[in-house]
Amino acid sequence: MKTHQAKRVEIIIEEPLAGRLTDALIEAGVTGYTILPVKGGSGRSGRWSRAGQVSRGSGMVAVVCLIKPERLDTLLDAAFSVVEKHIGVVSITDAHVLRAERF
Amino acid sequence: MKTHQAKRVEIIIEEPLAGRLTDALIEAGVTGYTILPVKGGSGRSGRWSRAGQVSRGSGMVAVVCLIKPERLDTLLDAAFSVVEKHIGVVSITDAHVLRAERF
Amino acid sequence: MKTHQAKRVEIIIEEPLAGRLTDALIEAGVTGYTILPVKGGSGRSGRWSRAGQVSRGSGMVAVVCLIKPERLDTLLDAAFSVVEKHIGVVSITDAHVLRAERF
Amino acid sequence: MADILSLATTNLISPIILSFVLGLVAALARSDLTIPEAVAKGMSIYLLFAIGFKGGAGVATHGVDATLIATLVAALILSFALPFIAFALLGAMTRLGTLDRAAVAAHYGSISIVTFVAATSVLESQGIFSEGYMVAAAAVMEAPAILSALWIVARSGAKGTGTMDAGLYREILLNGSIVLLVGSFIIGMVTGEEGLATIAPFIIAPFQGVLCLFLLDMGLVAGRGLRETRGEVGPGAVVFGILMPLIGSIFGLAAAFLVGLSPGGAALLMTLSASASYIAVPAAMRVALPEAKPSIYLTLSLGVTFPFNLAIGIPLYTALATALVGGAP
Amino acid sequence: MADILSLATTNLISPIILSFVLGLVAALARSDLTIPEAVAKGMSIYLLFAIGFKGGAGVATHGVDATLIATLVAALILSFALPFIAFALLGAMTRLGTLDRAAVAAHYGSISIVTFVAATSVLESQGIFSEGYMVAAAAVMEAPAILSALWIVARSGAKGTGTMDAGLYREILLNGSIVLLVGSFIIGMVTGEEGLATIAPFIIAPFQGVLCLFLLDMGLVAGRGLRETRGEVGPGAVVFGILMPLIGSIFGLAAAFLVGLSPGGAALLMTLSASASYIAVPAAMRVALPEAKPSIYLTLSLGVTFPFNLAIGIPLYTALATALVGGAP
Amino acid sequence: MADILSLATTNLISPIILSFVLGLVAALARSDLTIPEAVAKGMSIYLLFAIGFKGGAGVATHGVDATLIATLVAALILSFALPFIAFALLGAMTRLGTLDRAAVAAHYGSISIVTFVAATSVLESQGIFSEGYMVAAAAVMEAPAILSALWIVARSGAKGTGTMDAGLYREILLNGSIVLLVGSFIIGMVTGEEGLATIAPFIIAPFQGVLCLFLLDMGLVAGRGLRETRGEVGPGAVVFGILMPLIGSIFGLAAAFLVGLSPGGAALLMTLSASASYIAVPAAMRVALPEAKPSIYLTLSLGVTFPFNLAIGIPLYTALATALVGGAP
Ligand SMILES: Nc1ncnc2c1ncn2[C@@H]1O[C@H](COP(=O)(O)O)[C@@H](O)[C@H]1O
Ligand SMILES: Nc1ncnc2c1ncn2[C@@H]1O[C@H](COP(=O)(O)O)[C@@H](O)[C@H]1O
Ligand SMILES: Nc1ncnc2c1ncn2[C@@H]1O[C@H](COP(=O)(O)O)[C@@H](O)[C@H]1O
Ligand code: NA
Ligand code: NA
Ligand code: NA
Repeated sequence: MKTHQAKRVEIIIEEPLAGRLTDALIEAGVTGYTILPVKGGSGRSGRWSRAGQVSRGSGMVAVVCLIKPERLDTLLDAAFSVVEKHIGVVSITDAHVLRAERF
Repeated sequence: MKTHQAKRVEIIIEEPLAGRLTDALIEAGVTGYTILPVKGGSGRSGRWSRAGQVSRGSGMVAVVCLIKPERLDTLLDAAFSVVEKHIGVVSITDAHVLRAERF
Repeated sequence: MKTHQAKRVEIIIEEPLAGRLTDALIEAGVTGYTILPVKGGSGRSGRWSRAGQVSRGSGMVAVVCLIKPERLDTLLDAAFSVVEKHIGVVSITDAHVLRAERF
Repeated sequence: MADILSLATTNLISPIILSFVLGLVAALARSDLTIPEAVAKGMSIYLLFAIGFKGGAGVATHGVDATLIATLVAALILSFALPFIAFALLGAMTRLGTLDRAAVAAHYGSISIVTFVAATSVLESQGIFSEGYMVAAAAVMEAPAILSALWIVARSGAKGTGTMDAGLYREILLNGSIVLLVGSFIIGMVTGEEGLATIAPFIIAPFQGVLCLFLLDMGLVAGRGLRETRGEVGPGAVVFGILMPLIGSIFGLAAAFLVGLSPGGAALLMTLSASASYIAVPAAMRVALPEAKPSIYLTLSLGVTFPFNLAIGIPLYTALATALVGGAP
Repeated sequence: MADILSLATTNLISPIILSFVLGLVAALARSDLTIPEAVAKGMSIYLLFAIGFKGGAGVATHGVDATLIATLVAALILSFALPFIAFALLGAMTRLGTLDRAAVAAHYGSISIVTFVAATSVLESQGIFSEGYMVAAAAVMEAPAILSALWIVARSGAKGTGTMDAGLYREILLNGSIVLLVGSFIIGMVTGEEGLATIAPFIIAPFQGVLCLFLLDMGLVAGRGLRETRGEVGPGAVVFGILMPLIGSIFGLAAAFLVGLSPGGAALLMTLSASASYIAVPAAMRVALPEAKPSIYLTLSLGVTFPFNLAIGIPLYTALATALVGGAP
Repeated sequence: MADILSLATTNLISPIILSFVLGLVAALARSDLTIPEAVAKGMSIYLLFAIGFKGGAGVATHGVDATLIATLVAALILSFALPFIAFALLGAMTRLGTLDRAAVAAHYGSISIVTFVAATSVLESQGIFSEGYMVAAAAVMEAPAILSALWIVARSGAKGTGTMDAGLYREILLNGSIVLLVGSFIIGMVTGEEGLATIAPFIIAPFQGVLCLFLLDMGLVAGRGLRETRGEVGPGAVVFGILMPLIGSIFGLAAAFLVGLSPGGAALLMTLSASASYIAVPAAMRVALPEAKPSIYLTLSLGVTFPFNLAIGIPLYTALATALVGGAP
């Protein structure tokens, strides 16, 4: 089956900022993204878990975005502008996709 | 630690079709898969979120499948037959796995 | 935007063991990880789903860990010591990250 | 007429309706108020279980009416027939393609259980009797409309007829809400008054309150849906979303008349015919008619017809049924 | 005997049992009906909190019986001892390996709190008194069986003895359901009748109804489990799943007799001894005996013994206890 | 004084407080007891809806007092003003940086709705009247403190002033809990006694019980938070977490006096002033002051001030208010 080069960008970011991040992604010309829930984690700012939490304040989500390789830099700039001062992790992986016209 | 080449296939697909997809994967000889929940996303068919939803109709899941590289084509054919007319995104990444006998 | 080489390790493991795994990771010098919920899956030990489950006994989680490439082996050893006799899948992907100082 | 208006007004300022409005307004104002998916599903399971059980216990108390079978047959026919009317009407009133028209038609032939629940609440608050087995009629009406819609598509020869596989039939017929409704109806029938007494503090006392929170959630979901729908639903379609329930309700009224239902039963059959699915049918459409646009059928069903029925339809149907379907309960 | 039968029949057509049957049937018919995990967990927290609190308030009202300590000690011994019987029985009746037998044995030494809850409901509906501190006995019986099973494995020298680390001891003893049960028991004891009065509309009135939905969920989970188990559980094991609770209940009866429990208390101790864990022990087994197959112990506990106890065991134990353990409460 | 002590003691052994303690102890002992996020959120939605509705229905019954507007204005001023006091106090008592001090100050100017709910429960249990519109005062006090804190930061010229964009204003003002509280308050006011009667079995009868489980969850979250905080909160900050509510409550008392609230209303305004946010403000801080450390403000708000208010503050404020704010209701 024919596949096409793409980049898979995964941004783990605080939930209260997710809306700002996705708005920035859309503005940067991203055609789609998917948000996965996160149960908990650990980093320099300590360990956390969503269990029993009522506030949106504590907790993160994972935003996954598949894009054409040539759009990567625009996306990263957009993402970085939001993530910069905030807690968050951005990773990029080489990927292949079916149906390239979608990305 | 010794690792083995593998492919990581991630299929983001509408929840009502997840059962058909995994049946097709199993039929195609896949030995295992994992289904992750999805909170929301955006694509050509607009933005959506699972928040407050009662119907299984709206919403997607992510199916992650690790396989031996030589099985990739069979898997993609199987996945494509289900995803084809439907909303869904298929991506493939090169990966390494521990305990190759499992895949 | 400048990115840095990293490894993305994804460990799908039974929930009752997640605490032991993350303790082992921290001990192995990992600076952070993120835990994603899992809805269901299938493997050699059959098909399962979290739907309606009360017990923590059945069900898995996905632990995602981004690390500097040179730390991979220590991490895999730590992970393997926990996963060894248990149900679980470990995969490694080449990745790039922003803000390398975090990993 | 004055009666209908006063009924409508009382209805409009009920906690139930106002909760829906609150959700709608919050979503349109882009508040971050949300009810977790699991809680929303939990509430819908509660409502289905409670309404099914109460219906069954009602049948156990009042005995199985001679009209039970006739009502179920009428319900079956209504659900099969209404999609054809809806499909034709959409052809006349909108420019939607065959697939979208068929998908919308399936929704209007099927039913919305929460609209039904709201109607039973209105009847109860007015002390109007209704047959317990109307719950069974609701269950019967969930699925047939889907088959009619798929038949319409197959006949039209439209491409993309989806995969009408055996799995889909099972999914449609053994869909969670049908199974829960029918199951709890049978449990209510078997355990009767005595069973009801055991769990009444759970399924009767807090029912109205749970319904409020559930409608708050539906308002939120409907409001978010309306915000995301950017002009895909034209004015013709919106008018359809109001006209079709009225037409449906007339067919429901006629059927109730033929079958010999009580005024309350007639009001419920009108409500069922007038309501449009938003749980079971959308999921079936994603599998069977994937090319049909969810933004169209969900907006019409949840954003137009549901609030119309809630605010105006139910009091109207109740008033018509009690006025026209004479006779003491 | 006629008594037992009539009791069993009344029991069989209670909303609780029928809800379990509904779930089982729905799952076996492959309906997509599911209760969200969060809702199921929420219900189990509610049930544990309510049953613990009521037990504690009962103790506050009736005073601490002289038999309290004796009962807890008896419970402890039962939980430690029953796994040995179960392990031996499995050796005689099945071809399961050491690890699987030990894991199953741990489940049968421990208890199923929802079986206990169902038994208290039956007692209440029949107006039979039972000691409030039976809840504490339930909590006491959760963990010791696990230690017995691990000891059996260690002694047998089977490989894969898992990691019996310090963490595991803490996990077993401070497991959520034990902590919640004991904690709410103490709160109930401290706040007494007055505290109970404040929250009775929450923990007493809707209790039976929540139990119905919880059993619906257990039916769904059990049914799905049975469907996935492809013949790993042979007929010998199934017979064990029915024989073992009977044996356990006899030990429970003897202990109740020795300790001097009321008939109701005896019925509950029999039920505890007869029931098999499906929440705490499975999680512990995944850590301590990872090579033991969940499909075996879960199928037996949830798919065989739980429904057996629910439908036949509880009325049987109640009838035996009231017949044999004479004396006014 | 003896009065306060006896009140405090009764309060301390209420199911509500003990549930919180149970959660705290379970978390500190590292039990795996957890309440699912969705269930916790569902309970908080229930509490907000119920308290708002009851407040609104109370206003509908007792009529709109002349003091309503004055109370809301007083609440507004308190919420704007208290952060300045908190900020100065933190400067004197701790070595925290500007950003952390400002973030903490925002929490103490805002309110904790569950503390408010607990206070209304205490008042109700003692038969003390309070104005229904105190709920509206609570809603009014949620947001202004955030603006004060951001203004303090902006003035101080501290780097990292975050993105105080238009989106943030909307998020703060249309934050889910404010919208739900105000919305249900209005629904309660519009539907009045009659509306309340319909849903009382849902929002009144089980209220105390749900509050227990919610406080159990808060205890768990607070306990886990305390465990993760490794010494970032020094003794000075802890003392602040006890002193600040006392200071806040005095301002609240003065305002209640000026406005002419009833003793019960005064106790509630004191409680609001004394309480610290842990839902709305933390989320806003993550966006607006990302460099401020959550471990500091969450530990103080949830781990120190919340339990202090629950155990000691509320009975104290109630005793003071009833002693000092004379006059029959
Ligand atoms: N190396 C990492 N790999 C995966 N997730 C991470 C990593 N570092 C941080 N995270 C996630 O990002 C959150 C915040 O990280 P931090 O800013 O380091 O406290 C953590 O709680 C994790 O969920
Ligand atoms: N480029 C993408 N990257 C990640 N997820 C995507 C992407 N495009 C679409 N999706 C996901 O697939 C869903 C349907 O996409 P679409 O068919 O384009 O509307 C979206 O709502 C997203 O959850
Ligand atoms: N090849 C695979 N790809 C993705 N997930 C897998 C794979 N194999 C197993 N898993 C996950 O690991 C769980 C246990 O696998 P197993 O030990 O093979 O039964 C499965 O239920 C899946 O969630
Ligand atoms: Na209809
Ligand atoms: Na047992
Ligand atoms: Na305050």
